[in-house]
Amino acid sequence: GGTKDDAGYNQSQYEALMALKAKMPCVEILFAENVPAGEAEAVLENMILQGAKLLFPAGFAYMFPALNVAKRHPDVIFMHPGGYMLANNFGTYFSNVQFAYYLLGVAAGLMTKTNKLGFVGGMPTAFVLGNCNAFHLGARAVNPNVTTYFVVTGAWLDRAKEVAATQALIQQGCDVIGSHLDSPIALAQTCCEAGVFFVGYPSLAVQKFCPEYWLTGLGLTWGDFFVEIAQQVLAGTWKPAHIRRGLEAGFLTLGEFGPKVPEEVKRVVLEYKEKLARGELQPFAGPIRDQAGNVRIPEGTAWGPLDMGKFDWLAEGIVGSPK
Amino acid sequence: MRSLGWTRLGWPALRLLLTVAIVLGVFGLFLWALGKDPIQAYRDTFRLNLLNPRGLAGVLARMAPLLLTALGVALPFRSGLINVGAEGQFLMGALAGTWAALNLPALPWGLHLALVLLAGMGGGALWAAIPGALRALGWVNETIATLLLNYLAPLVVGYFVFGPWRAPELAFYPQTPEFPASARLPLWFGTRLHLGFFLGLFFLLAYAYLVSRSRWGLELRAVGGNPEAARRLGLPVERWILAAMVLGGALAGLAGITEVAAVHARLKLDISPGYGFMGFLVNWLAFAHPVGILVMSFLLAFIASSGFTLQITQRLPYAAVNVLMALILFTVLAKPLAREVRR
Amino acid sequence: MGDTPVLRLVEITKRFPHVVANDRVSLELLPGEIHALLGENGAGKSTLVKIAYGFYQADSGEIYVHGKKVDISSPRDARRLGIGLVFQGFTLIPALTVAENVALFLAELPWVVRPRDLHRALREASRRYGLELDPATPVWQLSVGEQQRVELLKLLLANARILIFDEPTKVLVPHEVENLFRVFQGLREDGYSLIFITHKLREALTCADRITVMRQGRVVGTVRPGETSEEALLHMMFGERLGEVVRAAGREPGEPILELRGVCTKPVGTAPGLADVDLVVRAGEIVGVAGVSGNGQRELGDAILGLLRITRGKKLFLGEDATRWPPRRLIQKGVAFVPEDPLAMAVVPWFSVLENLGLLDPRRFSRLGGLGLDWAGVRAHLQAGFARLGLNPLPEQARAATLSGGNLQRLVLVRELSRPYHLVVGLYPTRGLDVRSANAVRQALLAAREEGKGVLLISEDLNELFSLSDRIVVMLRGRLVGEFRPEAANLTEVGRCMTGAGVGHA
Amino acid sequence: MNWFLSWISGAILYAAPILFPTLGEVVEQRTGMVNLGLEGLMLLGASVGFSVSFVTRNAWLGVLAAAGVGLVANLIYAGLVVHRRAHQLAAGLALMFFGIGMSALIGKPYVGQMAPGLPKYALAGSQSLLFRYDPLVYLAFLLAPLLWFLLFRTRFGLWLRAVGESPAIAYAAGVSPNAVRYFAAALAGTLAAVGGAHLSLGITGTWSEGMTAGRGFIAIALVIFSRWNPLRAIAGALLFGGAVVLQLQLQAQGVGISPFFLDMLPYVLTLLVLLVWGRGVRHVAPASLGRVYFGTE
Ligand SMILES: Nc1ncnc2c1ncn2[C@@H]1O[C@H](COP(=O)(O)OP(=O)(O)OP(=O)(O)O)[C@@H](O)[C@H]1O
Ligand SMILES: Nc1ncnc2c1ncn2[C@@H]1O[C@H](COP(=O)(O)OP(=O)(O)OP(=O)(O)O)[C@@H](O)[C@H]1O
Ligand SMILES: [Mg+2]
Ligand SMILES: [Mg+2]
Repeated sequence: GGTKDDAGYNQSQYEALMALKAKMPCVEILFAENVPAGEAEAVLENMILQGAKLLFPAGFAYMFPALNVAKRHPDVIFMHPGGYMLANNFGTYFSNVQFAYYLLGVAAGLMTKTNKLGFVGGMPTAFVLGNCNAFHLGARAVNPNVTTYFVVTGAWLDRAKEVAATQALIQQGCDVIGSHLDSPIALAQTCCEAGVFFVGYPSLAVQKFCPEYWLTGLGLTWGDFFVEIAQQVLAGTWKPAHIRRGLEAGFLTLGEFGPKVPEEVKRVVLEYKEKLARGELQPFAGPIRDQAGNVRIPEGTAWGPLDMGKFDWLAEGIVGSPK
Repeated sequence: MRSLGWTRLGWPALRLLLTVAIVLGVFGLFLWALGKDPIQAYRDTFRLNLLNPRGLAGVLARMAPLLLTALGVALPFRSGLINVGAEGQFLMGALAGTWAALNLPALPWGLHLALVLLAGMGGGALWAAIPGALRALGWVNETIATLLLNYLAPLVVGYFVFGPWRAPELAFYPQTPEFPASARLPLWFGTRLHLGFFLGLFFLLAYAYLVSRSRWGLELRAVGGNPEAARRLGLPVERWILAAMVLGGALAGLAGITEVAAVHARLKLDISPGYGFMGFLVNWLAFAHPVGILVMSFLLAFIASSGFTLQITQRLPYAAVNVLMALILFTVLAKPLAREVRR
Repeated sequence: MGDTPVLRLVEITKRFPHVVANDRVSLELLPGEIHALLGENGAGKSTLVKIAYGFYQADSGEIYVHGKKVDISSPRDARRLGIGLVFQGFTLIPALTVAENVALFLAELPWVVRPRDLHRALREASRRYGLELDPATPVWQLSVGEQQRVELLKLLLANARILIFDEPTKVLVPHEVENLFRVFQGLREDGYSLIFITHKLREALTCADRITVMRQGRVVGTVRPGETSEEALLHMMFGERLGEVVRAAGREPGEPILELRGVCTKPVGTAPGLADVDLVVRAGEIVGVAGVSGNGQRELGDAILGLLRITRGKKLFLGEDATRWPPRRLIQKGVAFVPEDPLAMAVVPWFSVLENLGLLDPRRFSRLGGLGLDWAGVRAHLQAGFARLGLNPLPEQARAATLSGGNLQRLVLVRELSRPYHLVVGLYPTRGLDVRSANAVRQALLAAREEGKGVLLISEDLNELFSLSDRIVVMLRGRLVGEFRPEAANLTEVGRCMTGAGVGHA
Repeated sequence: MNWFLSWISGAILYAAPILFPTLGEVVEQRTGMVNLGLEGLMLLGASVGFSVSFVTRNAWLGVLAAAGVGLVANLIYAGLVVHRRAHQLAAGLALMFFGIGMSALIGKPYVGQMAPGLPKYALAGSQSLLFRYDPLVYLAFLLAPLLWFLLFRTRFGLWLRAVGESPAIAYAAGVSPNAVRYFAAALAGTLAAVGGAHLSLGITGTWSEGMTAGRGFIAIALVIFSRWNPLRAIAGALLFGGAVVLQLQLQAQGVGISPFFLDMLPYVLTLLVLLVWGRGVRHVAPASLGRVYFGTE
């Protein structure tokens, strides 16, 4: 999607690649950034021309281009983050972000004074809606009076609009802001100015842009996963699969708490984290209703990691439009 | 402008070579200043994009939309109109074509595809008809109107892609459902080369013939060359203005739908990395001359492809390709125009 | 002051890509004189004065102002030296107001311009020189005469003492010309020195102290009005005596070809609409339309050609009601059109001769319903046309823009007159042409008359109208105000009718 | 009411970064030059401003540097158009590519960094967070009447407009059209770049590639909307800023209106304005706009 050091999504992928390089110096790494989805096929082809054998097309939008290329090059292996399709040489991986985002919601629910939370999304996609729902549900779990206000900017990266969106939420009275953007740097700085808390995602590097009002955050840390895959490919043991892992596998890291977070809040959040790790906590367990009051997840069922692409609704108590 | 004689082409060809040489030199210095190896960079670029069949196919695939958008600018240009709106027409063509691809009942392969392409042309044509009609009525200058419509088109596409046409199963990234197989352009030789390229060549030849040899072309050019005289000769000037815009829009729209039907197989927001604007530049560099359009669209397609090679082999930032493009344009623009071709 | 010339141009030479516009031209302007510069089109008059004004730079030659050698490399230099020029086409900016147009040319304008002060100063100045104007009006709303007043005011307020006018009378009606000359005399008495360019002998003879005649880029000589005659000046201008084109003796015209009955059109902008125009053109006659330009002649032509909507009245062509016919239909039925300035109105500059010819009736040579064009047919037609009109063929691949004005007009003649037609509409067809080319056009019109076609000739050259027309009608503000038979009328009568001073008779 | 105030407050803030390039382009187009490269100039300003502020730890130096670079970059455009008589639209697009590329290269090391931003000062009497702006916002709104004064009340402004209407006549009046155009281009380049720097240093405090997100093109639309008048440009910029903020505020209140429709508003209005004025009023656009001036020979 963007450049490699944006304190966000792309940086996390890049860092994982660099980790791969550090661990396996014999592997040559080709790298392209800032590729528009329409150009993805060309870039992937170009990399294959250079002899690439394992490709990480690191963007949601690259799934179909990558699948097309994969069809033409059965000998090259593709690992796509967040995709939902498989092929003989095409697998997917992603973190269970929505589940961990619930913890950020818990922190926010405990910290809010106005009982109004804000959430800024880039585009109203399923993962964004899922994160917002998780944020809201987590907050409601500890504070039933919470209302969450949801705003999308219409672009993954338009910093000026992100600032405007954050200001609109603050104006609305929100005092903790969550987000799902390519990189929420501008949002962090806006929160600092207004003296409003925020939670960080998808990279912990955002903390340094406003340490004071940083509550906590989630970082995508692919850990040793890239190395693992590379070894499988070299050894010929690689199999196509949907790989979904979370905090427990190091795919995600819960950030440190900010200076203004009371011990009590830290304790509760960590408690929830333990429960989540042990599998005792199901964030998307029914009954969950949408804004109109319709039951979307019935009593007795729970949505798992592979259902996260299905969100096209917002949970009861969220103000904003899922379209 | 009429004859394609070699004497007429000799000089431009030489000038083009000289320009390319200058630009490669300057850009080489630029690379060197960034601590890269220009020789190696150029070697990789040529090896991977010209000598390698797959690479070449990629360049040709990228050339397809450029050819068509350039023709979409060239046709109105010949009738004296500046169409800066190929970008918007491209998108609207893609939109209309997508409607046909997703909503027409099951049809045999060839028929469905033909209808989809026609719908794409229709979308571009309708979008271009707005500035065309405004201009023909003498209300609004077409340069301004086409420029403005460029900003509206992505918003209209965005509305459909995010709203009514959004594929439910693709909720994580807003786009339409996939085109049925019957609405997709064939790809050839296991490469990215697709029918759109040959459509582009076909329309280029048609353009070359019709504009210089047919009665329509004569009338069209007369309207552009001297509207007052054309009016006094009884040519339907307003109708030609509208027709030129509509035909140009149809070609740019065709570029949009071929790109979608061949490359993406679904409509989404970022289907054009500025093909409309590049088409404008191609036409401008070529002065609407068919051979020039062919050469220049190849050149720009090659540069765009090379950008990615450079990024991968030389660790050059993606943006460097824009600088290369700008250098070429600056060099060409710095050559003053002869008076007679100033329009 | 003595007799030192205020302005002396010595051996000025100026080349343009295809012509030597000024070839070692020398000219002296004495203090307090009115100097007329006379010469046919393209003689190099405008070029010379533009050099004096710094608009062009001479390739060689020297300029002296008040006896001192000066270097005029831009209009700014010229204005600093007190030289002012009113260009042939005006140099007013339509979008700006009168005040702004004048201010633009003021030598000392303060950095901050207060419109109110400026307007006041202007109103005073215009009253002083007898040039009434409203400073706040945008120039595009002014009439031609008013625009000229602005031009003059510009020079005077810029403190120019040497005033140069490039064809100031071209666009004026006679009484405005008289006024202008009166202003000239007044200025001369105030010590200004003036140069004015004209085509008209009579103007030079009545108004100037001295007359310099130019021909083909050179000065032929300088004379005083008292010591010369029209004949002598004509000889200087054209070199040889030109045979006048004269129509054969009158004969009975045939059937009506074109009839206008009470035709009206809507006025557009400052141009008048036609009001109740009744006109008949018969086979074998030339009807001349006289009038000061801008009195509806162009509208008359356009209404006949179907380019202007007729709001009331009827137009009959060969007895058929043609009121609503589009231009194309009229052309196909046999209307030919020979305009002024073919480059602007009749041909496409960067088309070849052949392509321009193919344009007249593209459908006729069209093949496959428009997919093709029968170029061989066009070529044959072209050659036949030149032969029929007795003209030398033009190179068929040459671009129109590279042809001289005369050759362009020949191309138009061939295109329009070498096919079946019944009526020729000439709209100032000889304007701006050299004498030889103009005569070719006149010959062609006469030939058309001999063949029994109808000819409508719109012209501002009264001599031309008198020598060619069977009848002359006069237009004033969109109306036909008089009809004359050349044999039974004289120039002054028609001229008075044109300016609304007298009433015409049949 | 509170809602309304915050809307106005936001509209003013978001109007500023487009008002800068719009004003510059008004002046540039008044001399007859259309510049499609504003987007590139804004990006250059945003990245240079941010980088210099990061290195020197002084935001004002950043703004200054941005202004200088914008000025120089637009002189490339002016050189091509004025000196080499290049096609304006093509030259503008070339400048756009140049700006996109160079800004990315220059800003590359500073992506994801923090640089000192511009200080904020409250508008008199404002206690809350509302109506607190950095000085560039005040500058933008101050510049509009200043430029109006320059264009319509000074000798130089008369020259500027005369060049835009007819370079030949301006030349005849002793004005050098080329010099005037270079000046206008320098001003337009400076202002566009300052607009970009306002985005990176005033509003977001960050740099990211392509962060202007099309505002350079919007500015061109606004020039037309404002009919080449700096005062009306304020209205245009506020309309645009207002639409952006309103859209987000409506969302935050749960009003489900497609953001795309609100985004269309400025363009549709501009087209309507063109339609209404284009038919009635004569001599609105500078007459020599987009034309090549070939000098006197
Ligand atoms: N800018 C130019 N470029 C090329 N040739 C020119 C230019 N200006 C004038 N000429 C040519 O120079 C010659 C003299 O032109 P000039 O305008 O001085 O004639 P003139 O005596 O003023 O004629 P007219 O009576 O028609 O105004 C003509 O042949 C004309 O075509
Ligand atoms: N004396 C004045 N004092 C204050 N404002 C003025 C004055 N004169 C004009 N204006 C305003 O300044 C702007 C520019 O003036 P001007 O009339 O030259 O512009 P214009 O492009 O002709 O537009 P308009 O359609 O308003 O005439 C306009 O908005 C006008 O309303
Ligand atoms: Mg002249
Ligand atoms: Mg006004």
